[in-house]
Amino acid sequence: MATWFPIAVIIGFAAFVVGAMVSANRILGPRRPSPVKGQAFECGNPPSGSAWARFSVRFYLIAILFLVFDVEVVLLYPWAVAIRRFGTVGLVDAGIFVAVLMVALIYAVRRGALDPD
Amino acid sequence: MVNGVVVEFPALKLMLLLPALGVVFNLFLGRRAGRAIVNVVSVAAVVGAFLLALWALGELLALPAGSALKATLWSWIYVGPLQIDLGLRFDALAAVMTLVVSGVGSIIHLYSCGYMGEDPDYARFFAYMNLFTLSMLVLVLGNNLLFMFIGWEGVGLCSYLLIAFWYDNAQFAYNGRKAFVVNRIGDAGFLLGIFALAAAFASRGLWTLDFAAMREHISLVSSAVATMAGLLFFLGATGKSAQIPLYVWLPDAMVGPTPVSALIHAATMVTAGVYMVARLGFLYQLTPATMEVVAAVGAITAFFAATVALAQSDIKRVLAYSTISQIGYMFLGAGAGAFGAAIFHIVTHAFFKALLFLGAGSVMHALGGEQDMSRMGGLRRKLPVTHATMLVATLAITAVPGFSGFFSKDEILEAAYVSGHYWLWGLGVITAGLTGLYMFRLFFLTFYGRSRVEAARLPRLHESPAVMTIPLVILALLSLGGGWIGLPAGMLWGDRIGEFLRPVVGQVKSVPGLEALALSAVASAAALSGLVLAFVFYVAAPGLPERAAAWSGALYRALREKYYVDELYDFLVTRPLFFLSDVAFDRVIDSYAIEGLVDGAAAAARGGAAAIRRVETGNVQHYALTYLCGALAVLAYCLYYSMRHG
Amino acid sequence: MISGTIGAALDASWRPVLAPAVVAITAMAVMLVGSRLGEEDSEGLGWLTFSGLALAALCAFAAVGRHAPAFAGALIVDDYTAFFYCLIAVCAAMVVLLSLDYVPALELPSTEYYALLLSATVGMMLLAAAGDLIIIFLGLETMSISVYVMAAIARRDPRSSEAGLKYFLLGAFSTGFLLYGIALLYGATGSIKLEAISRALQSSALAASPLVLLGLAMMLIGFGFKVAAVPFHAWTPDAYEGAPTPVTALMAVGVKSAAFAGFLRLLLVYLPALHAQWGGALWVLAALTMSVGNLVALAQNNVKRMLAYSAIAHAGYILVGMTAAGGAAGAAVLYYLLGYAFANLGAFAVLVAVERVEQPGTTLADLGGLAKGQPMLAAAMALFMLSLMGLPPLAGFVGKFYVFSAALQAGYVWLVVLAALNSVISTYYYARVIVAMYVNEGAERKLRARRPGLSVALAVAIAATIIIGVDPRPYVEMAAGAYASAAGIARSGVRAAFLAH
Amino acid sequence: MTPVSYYLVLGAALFAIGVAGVVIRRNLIVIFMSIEVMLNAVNLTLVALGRALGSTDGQVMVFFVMTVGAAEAAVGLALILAAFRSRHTIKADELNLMRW
Repeated sequence: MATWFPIAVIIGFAAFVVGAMVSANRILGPRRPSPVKGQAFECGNPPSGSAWARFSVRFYLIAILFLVFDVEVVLLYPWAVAIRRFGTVGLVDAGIFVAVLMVALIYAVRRGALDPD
Repeated sequence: MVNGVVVEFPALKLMLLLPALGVVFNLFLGRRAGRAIVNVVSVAAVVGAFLLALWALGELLALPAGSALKATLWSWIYVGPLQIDLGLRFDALAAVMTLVVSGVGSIIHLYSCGYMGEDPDYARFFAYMNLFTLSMLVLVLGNNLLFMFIGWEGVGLCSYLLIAFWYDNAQFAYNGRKAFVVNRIGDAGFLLGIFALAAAFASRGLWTLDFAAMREHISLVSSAVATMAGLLFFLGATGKSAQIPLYVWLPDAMVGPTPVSALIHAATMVTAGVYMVARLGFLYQLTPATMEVVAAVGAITAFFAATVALAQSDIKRVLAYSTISQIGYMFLGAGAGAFGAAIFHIVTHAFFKALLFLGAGSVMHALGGEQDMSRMGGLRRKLPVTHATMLVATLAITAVPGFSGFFSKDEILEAAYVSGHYWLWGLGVITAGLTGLYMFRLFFLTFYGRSRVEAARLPRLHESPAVMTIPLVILALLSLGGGWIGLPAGMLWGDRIGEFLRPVVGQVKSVPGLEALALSAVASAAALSGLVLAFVFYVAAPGLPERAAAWSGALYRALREKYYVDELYDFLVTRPLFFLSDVAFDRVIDSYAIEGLVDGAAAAARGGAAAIRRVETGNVQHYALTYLCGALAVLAYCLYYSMRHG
Repeated sequence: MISGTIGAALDASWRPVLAPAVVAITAMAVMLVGSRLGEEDSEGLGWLTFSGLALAALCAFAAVGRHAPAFAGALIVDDYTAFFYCLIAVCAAMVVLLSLDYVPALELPSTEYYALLLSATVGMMLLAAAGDLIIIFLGLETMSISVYVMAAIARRDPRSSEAGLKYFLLGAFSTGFLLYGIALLYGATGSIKLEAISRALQSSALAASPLVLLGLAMMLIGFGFKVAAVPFHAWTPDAYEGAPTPVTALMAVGVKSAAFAGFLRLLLVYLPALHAQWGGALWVLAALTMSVGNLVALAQNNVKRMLAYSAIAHAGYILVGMTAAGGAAGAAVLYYLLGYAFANLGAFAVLVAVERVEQPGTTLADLGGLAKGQPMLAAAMALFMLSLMGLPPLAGFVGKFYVFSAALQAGYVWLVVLAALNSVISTYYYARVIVAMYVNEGAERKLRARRPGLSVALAVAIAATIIIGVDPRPYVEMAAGAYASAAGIARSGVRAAFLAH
Repeated sequence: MTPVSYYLVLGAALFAIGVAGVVIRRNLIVIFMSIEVMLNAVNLTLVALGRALGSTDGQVMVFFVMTVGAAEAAVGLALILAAFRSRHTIKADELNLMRW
């Protein structure tokens, strides 16, 4: 236990220093906000445009599709673990599940969600 | 109780079917069929119902006293062991009402053919009128409370639609709202009364809402429940029959077409409350206290409405208040135990009040829709038939001996006196005097004196066509002779209608002949003095009313403004309800209160435009916060529960 | 050999889910066909959807007459399930009829629209058949997620996307509560099967445990959102107003029926042991829901928004029935839902017919003079309003009568008095619609040419509203039978409590 | 071994944080993330309870919650995107076309 004590002291001291510096800044520093100070820092240039840069919606679409299909596959893991216990019926059931996912995939492809630009 | 028999009589169904067919035809084919065919179909439907009613009456009279005819449409609702059939029952009480509804209804339908002669929307009008007749027949023929309630709601709906027929929007927005709110309060009373009565019977193992069965087993109901149920039903009756405190809608209803006022707001629907009380007479007789309430409300309403009628200048409004007053008489009779007399007064009142309205309609028709009596006068030569028939009606409502109103009103007042309600009897007698005064005021202002008709309208003044005057004449004959079916007991053929109704509504005590004569004499004297006073005021010395009004000052103003009751109700009931809806729930709770919670009291206090801008809702987070508050409340409840019971 | 096994498996386990399976397969078919066809043939897709739903309604009868758990208790198959399968399929089919000319008129993406409609229907059916907590959750979410998107599907109308987003945010929020309730209930009783939970709660010690209470409360909150009970109702008006009208109809009728199906089964059938706990909370919810719904509805000028508050108020009446609990109440609620569904579908059908393409959303002023220009439409709308108002002898009145009598029999006198007063208030705003149509003047309006589908939907709604009310006996028997089957009590048991013999 | 109640308390705290986030934060994306926090709080609770009870039902449930959560995320982000496109804002309090 004793060996841990210095470390605790150091952690405590570090926390104190950080806390003191942050709060000293708050207490001592003058705060006169102005629009210029509020601007985003762009290496001295006036910032132009919104911080909300426009990405192509395609990125978003593919990300969403990935997310959904990825997570659906989660449901196959428990089945895979117990595959022998479920036998044929389980195989059929899993086949149906995958078939349903396939329908979604076909739909996505036909709608052009996966087309490269 | 007299032992009658109950006989199956399927033609009763036909009585409902005819107006129903009329509704369907007028609603869907009416416009294509053209005016003539619509007129024939709608009148024929009601006349057919009337003929069927006569046939049924013949059958009924052939059976021993206390019998009834019945027919079952189908079984409707089952709750527990409770089975409710849509069944019809034609006993003496229903017979009288059916004849009045279909008989007077036929005459008014006929009159409407002339009155609505120029209206482009005639098919819709007659569809509503037939629907009304149908509902009214259901109301009086229904053999159980729930079926009666169907009719009750149906007549209310038709009344609403027909009042609205000629409204312009702004007026409707206000008056329609009032009529509706007031009537629904009454309906809630009726419905709760049904629940109370059904529950009371059910708790004693009897599952029924059938009138005959309830009547037979009424002793199962404790007097406390009977009082409560009786008062609830009476609340319903005050709504439909325009009694204190729910009378305010009736005068406003007068903007509807005049035949509507005659049929619905004079002859039939507004008397439904009296019919209901008479039908449930067995319930009311259990509890003297309820009877006292009925009698007192009736007498006070009669007096109150008569005083208001004195100062109105709109001809239809005078008639509306007079209707309220006359129905007050009916409730006085019912409260005094004389249900038969109340029903008798319904009959005679249907005759003379329908006539008065139709006569007023004829005057308005001649004057291009003028309703203000200060712009009438001297019309007796231009409108001879209207004048003569109106005179009969006015004499009848004033209860001049020999006219129909005399016999029925006399019976009511006698019953009030005999049952020991001396104060109410006194009030009734005074009201009889007031009745003479305000009715002859109306009559003289309209037909006598200097003509105050606008010059532009004079050349076109004409008597109404025959299709309108013939109904007037028929009704005048009925107003003249209709009372003779209920002569005082022992005179000539005696009280025929009373005897006919007795097995259903029960017997009342009567007084020895001489005393009865004295009572009649007092009432008649009061009525006649009202008549004479009106003559002095409005014919002999026309300057007098002005001076009297000036002299009485505030009282006159109060009368003219109907004691400011409308304003009071608006302030007390209608506005708070809408304020609650509009402001409290919608704006404040949904936004303001939550806004305050979110941003603290400071934001709320900022006031002014900023506050209004900030009091925006539709903010999804406010919704989430409402949700959270609800969730916390439910959790708190569960915590509380587990602490109490855990 | 293999085919035999599969055949047996099909017979044993597929029969109960035949109806939702048919709907799901139709959904996939719509996705495949629709993505191939493009947008021109939206009506063909509509009829494909319709026939799938009609087939599903027929398949619902495959579940009648048995009371058996299926898929190891995940689903329960009985008359109750069949009743709701059928009701939901019919509602969805009616919504398709409303959509047939609405979807092309608003240029909604028809493939997605119909596919989502079908997947929402699958969710509703699963919710009605749910036998364990997982299926409750899955059914609810399948339904909800589909409806979120449907509400927002009119991309050109900013109100539509706002409606969808609001509905989604609050819906997901409430899902959190429901799920937490599920977790707690599972933790307390050690099972996710409703049957087992019900058995475990027979012991009074467990029934009083705070974990159970908290779980119950959270589930009340979650379901309270779905049935739009006050104070969990705030999303309703916005979502109803902004969504395309047929979607609003689906929300008001399908979502609500399904949510009540699950809620009713959970509370009345499986948690009657906790009635002392949830009865009080439900009492307050019912009272609040009726009163707020009706009062706020008074001030609405937008008809869809008014119908939203009306739907809240009706949820209140149904909650009155649920508060009463017991066989009579269960049957009454089922009957009520039946009458409510058709009157509402009809009302929305009229709105669809009246709505203008360029400016969706109908105010009372827009209905002005409808009686002159379109007497049939106006008469139909009046009929639906009268039924919702509870005017005898229409379905709405009989339903209220049953629900209120059940509550009275259970001794909830004051709640019934409040309900009666509320139905008095409600007449006012329904009457305003009638007045607007019959009394007020309105500019002559050119309506879209009405396709036969919408007329059929209207005719069905009219007929159902009248027939179910005028001759309620067969439908009441159906409702009583369905509830009895779910509650596992002898059919005659509920009959005795409810029906005369 | 850590007692199950620790996990339950942690789950409850996370849930509360999520709820607070939904009510307080104005950015729609953050609101949505808060909802995800709520769901994951429940997941934690479910896993802990499942382990404590020795049944797999809890874990199975978590699988479903995750998949449904993913679907919800997809739909939610799409809806936020759609709203942003038509209104150019992702502030919750600026979505107020419909009210009263």
